[in-house]
Amino acid sequence: MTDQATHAHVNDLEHAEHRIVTPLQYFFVYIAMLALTALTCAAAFIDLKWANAVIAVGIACTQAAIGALFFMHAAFQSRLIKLTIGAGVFMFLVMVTMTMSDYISRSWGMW
Amino acid sequence: MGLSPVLWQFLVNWLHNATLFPAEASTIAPYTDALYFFLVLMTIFGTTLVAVLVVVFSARYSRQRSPVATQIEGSTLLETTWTIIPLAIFLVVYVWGALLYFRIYNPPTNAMNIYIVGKQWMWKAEHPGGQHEIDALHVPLGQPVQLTMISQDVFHSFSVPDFRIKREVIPGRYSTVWFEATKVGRYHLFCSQYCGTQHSGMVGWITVMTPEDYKTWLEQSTSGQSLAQNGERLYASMGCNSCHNGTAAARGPDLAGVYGSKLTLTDGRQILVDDAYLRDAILNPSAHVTAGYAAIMPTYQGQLSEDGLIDLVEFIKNMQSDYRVQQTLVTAASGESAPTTPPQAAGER
Amino acid sequence: MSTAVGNTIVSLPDQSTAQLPKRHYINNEYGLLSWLLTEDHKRIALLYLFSVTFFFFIGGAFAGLIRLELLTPQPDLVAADTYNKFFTMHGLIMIFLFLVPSIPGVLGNFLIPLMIGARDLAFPKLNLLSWYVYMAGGTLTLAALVLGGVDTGWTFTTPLSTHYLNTHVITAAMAIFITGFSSILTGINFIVTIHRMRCPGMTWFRMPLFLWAHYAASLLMVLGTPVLATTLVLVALERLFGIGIFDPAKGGDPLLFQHLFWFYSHPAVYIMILPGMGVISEVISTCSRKRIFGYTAVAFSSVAIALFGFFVWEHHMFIMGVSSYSALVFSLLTMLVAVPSAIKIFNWAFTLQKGSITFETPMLYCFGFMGLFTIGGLTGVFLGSLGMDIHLTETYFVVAHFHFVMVGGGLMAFLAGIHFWWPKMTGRMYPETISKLAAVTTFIGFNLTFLPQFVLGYLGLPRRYAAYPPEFQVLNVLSTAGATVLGFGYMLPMLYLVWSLKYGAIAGSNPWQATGLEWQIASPPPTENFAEIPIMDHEVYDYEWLANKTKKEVTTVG
Amino acid sequence: MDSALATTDPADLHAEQEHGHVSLPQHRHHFETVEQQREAGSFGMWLFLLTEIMFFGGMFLAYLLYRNWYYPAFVVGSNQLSVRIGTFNTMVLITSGFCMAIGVWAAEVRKRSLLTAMLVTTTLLGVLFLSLKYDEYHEKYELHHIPGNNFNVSMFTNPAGYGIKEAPLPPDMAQKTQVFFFLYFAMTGMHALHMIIGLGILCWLIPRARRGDFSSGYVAPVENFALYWHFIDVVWLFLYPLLYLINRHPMH
Repeated sequence: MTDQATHAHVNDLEHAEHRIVTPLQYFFVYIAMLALTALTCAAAFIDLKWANAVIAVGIACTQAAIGALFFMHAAFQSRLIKLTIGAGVFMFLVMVTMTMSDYISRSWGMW
Repeated sequence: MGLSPVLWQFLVNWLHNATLFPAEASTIAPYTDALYFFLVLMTIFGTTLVAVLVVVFSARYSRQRSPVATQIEGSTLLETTWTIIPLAIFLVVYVWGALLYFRIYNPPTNAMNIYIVGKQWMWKAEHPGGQHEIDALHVPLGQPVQLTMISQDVFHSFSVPDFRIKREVIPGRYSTVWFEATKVGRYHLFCSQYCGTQHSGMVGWITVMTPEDYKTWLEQSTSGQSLAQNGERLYASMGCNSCHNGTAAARGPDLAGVYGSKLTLTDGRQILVDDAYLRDAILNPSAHVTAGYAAIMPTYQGQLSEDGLIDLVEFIKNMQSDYRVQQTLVTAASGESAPTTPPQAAGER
Repeated sequence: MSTAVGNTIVSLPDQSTAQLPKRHYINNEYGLLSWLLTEDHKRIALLYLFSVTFFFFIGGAFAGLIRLELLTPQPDLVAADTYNKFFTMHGLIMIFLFLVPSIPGVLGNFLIPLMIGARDLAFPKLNLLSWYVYMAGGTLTLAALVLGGVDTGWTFTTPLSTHYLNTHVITAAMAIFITGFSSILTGINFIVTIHRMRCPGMTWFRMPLFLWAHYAASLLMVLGTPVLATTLVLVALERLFGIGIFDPAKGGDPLLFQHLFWFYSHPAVYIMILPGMGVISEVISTCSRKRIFGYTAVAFSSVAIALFGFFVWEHHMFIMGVSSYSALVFSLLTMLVAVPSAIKIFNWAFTLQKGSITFETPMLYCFGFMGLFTIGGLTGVFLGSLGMDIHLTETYFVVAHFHFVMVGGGLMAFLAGIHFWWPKMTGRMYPETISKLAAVTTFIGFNLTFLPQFVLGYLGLPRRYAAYPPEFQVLNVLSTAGATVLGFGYMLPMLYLVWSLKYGAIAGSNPWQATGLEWQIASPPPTENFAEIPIMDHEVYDYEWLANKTKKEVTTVG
Repeated sequence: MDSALATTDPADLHAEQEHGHVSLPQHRHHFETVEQQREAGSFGMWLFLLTEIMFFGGMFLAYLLYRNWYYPAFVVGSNQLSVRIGTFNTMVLITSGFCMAIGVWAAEVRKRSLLTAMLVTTTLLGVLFLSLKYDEYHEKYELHHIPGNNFNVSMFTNPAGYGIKEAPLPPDMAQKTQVFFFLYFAMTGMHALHMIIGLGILCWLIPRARRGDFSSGYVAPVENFALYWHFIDVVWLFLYPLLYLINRHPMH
């Protein structure tokens, strides 16, 4: 293990180099998050039919991605951690889509 | 050493009841059994194969006979074989099972309909002619019977092993199942979904009769009021006729002949009107507003029992004209009680 | 030090001179607190061993009562509601307090650090916490039992559980909720350990298959269990405040509960069986002196089971009014998940080929596992097949299938593992003859108990019936008779394993002449496990490496 | 749990190289290197967040289903929530997340007082969020909008009577607002519970930070707690549009 750790930067899959984000970068991220919040709030007051929900969720996803990537340092983490996050999102989507596949197709009736 | 009488009786009992398969009493049963035999053969074959491999290898390569093991990495060919072959067999089972599923759950168009209400802990069957049965169901031989089922409280499950049918009886939603009995006799009816304390008491009998006997039975057991007639009285007493009366000024859509038609709703959806739709439209009207009408209908959630809903559905189902609805309006206006329908109307259906 | 290799696989040291190591993890510290506050994974494993055994016998007692009641068609031993409580408690205890934590909690905890050459799991305190959480959940379950029991069935079906029962549903739901966290913590710990704590040279494909199996099972614990937690919280809230999220009368959908519940509870059966499969791989390899046939396939089939295990939950709901289209999809996926299990069985069978097989107790349990799990797996195909499922679901067929997989598979594997690693855990051998007898008794008793239930199921007897029509009695009597034999089969190990703690033969470090790293250190192992972190310089299951090593040892000693 | 995730900074890695048992008190014996310990800690934390995704996931699934079924009720229910408080609270949470991130930075560059200040700000913002949340809950309680036996739908069937410019809901649909409010309380309640736990951990971190425990290269507890705190923020970022902003244009 000793030699694995000293060569941490070689094995990219499991390990990542530690990187410190500067406060200025955090500040930009912070401003972006606030701006997106304002945007999603404003968008809700305009009638865009079905697009309202898409925009709201889209912005929320963007915010979540920004938060995860920078505040949570996911952008600088090893691939293993990125895979972990991916697995969580993937399983959530599996649960939603496969359950909804039942609900959506129920009204199709028999053949 | 004499066998004790208890053991002896037990043996006799065993020999008398040594059945491995339930009776085949419906048109579906042979199909189910065919798949079952196939699957049993598959299981026996698979288990035997594994057992033979284990036994033969154990005997041949035991420490005594084979003191030193030969290391083998694996074999792509062999491994592919035992991936592909089980997969192929399972896919055959899948297709076969899917076909059987649709055979069991797709009722033929000429099926007669009987309503089933499940509640803790009894089955109530309601025939269109108004015959009610508790924990029993009489059906004619050789006639497809469709059951429209609903539960008043928790999940139940309508299971008739001899017919190889089973379907969950769900609260809040109609579910259906059908069968065509092929043998006269009495068959077990079980509730197979755990439903509370007396779950194991929620059993009954299905009696299959020849069509003649069935006719006699129907005549003897009638209560005089068909479901549709009960529904008609409800229709008047709940005030349905004040809006759904088929007149030009009516606030609700005309219900005559609506059953089985395609409706367009206010949100543009096209909906086929069936039992489930009618029930839902009475309880949750705002989600089922016909195009061109306002969402003013109140909900009848909590005011109608499942039996009452069945009566109403059955009435609307059989409503070919608005003549009788307008009749009830006239009587209602005259302040009299709702008319008793003359007996010949029972033959409407 | 060791007797000649080749004569028997059990190469015990000379008993007249053999001694247990002076210092090992059991006698390193004394006192109750040294156990209750331990962070040593081996001690925590023993804590788990005591507690799962305790709960196993409680759950088993309920099984006995159930079988006793079913001896006669009438509900004459107990009333129907008591019977309902019996099978509910049997299910809850056996599934959540025995099957889920048994192999991971006992064998996984004990062996994972030893097998990958680490000093401990990644988070020792978390590991201890998970045992405490487990005990808290277990205590609450017992509280629900003592307060008057609960009769929802282990599935908590709504709206029955939320609106129609007046037993201790919330207590039981919270007990399971808490137990779930124990499982989550164990899962996190295992995954991190396997990723981060492997010793130098221990690449993924040099890991024993036991680790692959535990890795896959841990993924399921981490991803599935939280959904069960949400579901139970919703059930408790609905029951507490009378809200209708699962109640159709108030606009909720009871099928949503089924979806959420089975999203966890189907993968849960793989949480129970996958670690068992890991045990089988180790034992079969060792007892036939041969590397596992197609190591990669067996390793990846574990992961495949874990992955596909998440895509099939709806097959528990085929007759519940789900859409027929989604039923088609889920049925197809169910067929696919059966394949990796088939691959494993054949790979194990072919591991025996050209091996040098001995028939110690763990191996007998493995043979039992292979036979019973094959039947259990193939009868699962019956239930995954849409049309067949209609007739068979909710009957004793399901009961039999489930027990073949979980008891015939999971429990057999657990016993195989306990016997196999008993010398490592305690430093002493179990008595061989009587344990073989126990293995055979268990196998016979099991088949006698559950084979009749397949027939009962096809005849249509629904499960969870306190009373049944008299024509089903014969098969039920057979089943009860079998359960009696089975009960004896389970009592025996309990007795002779305790006996062996004092009187068993001293095992020496590697009685099986197995290749795993855990066998290369003293038994019982020292608290630190390894004086120096080992270096894995050979393939896993490399018996030639072991033979060379042993030869060298003999020469240096001599 | 956090102490179990304790790790040490790579700065001290070289001192550790010749396999010493422990030079820093935080280095636990079973880890070969501190780097290994740190990575294990953060990976464990991420796995824990993975379970949290699935935990909230179940409720999001329920939300999605019922929103599709009872859209009008969800719109009306959503309009009952104060978009002002909601938006403000979102900003509060984002700010607290920002402070937390700065706090981690401060720990890494060993600025003790900045770290303490940031942790305190984060705590205060968290408390502010919760008190506003309490205010919202209290309002719902007074209006009988808490699901259960006392739930009152009259505001939705007869909005004019309450001075609300909104089309009245048919009574059957009005009942379904209960489903919305149940999900609202369940989801925000679970979120608030996580925040309360987070505040508890903060109260444990602050004195340690003041003592300088995290200002000598040992940042793991702060770092892992920050992950947890950010995750709670992210959950809220979804709750906010989904619960507060379903349809804010009454011309619908």
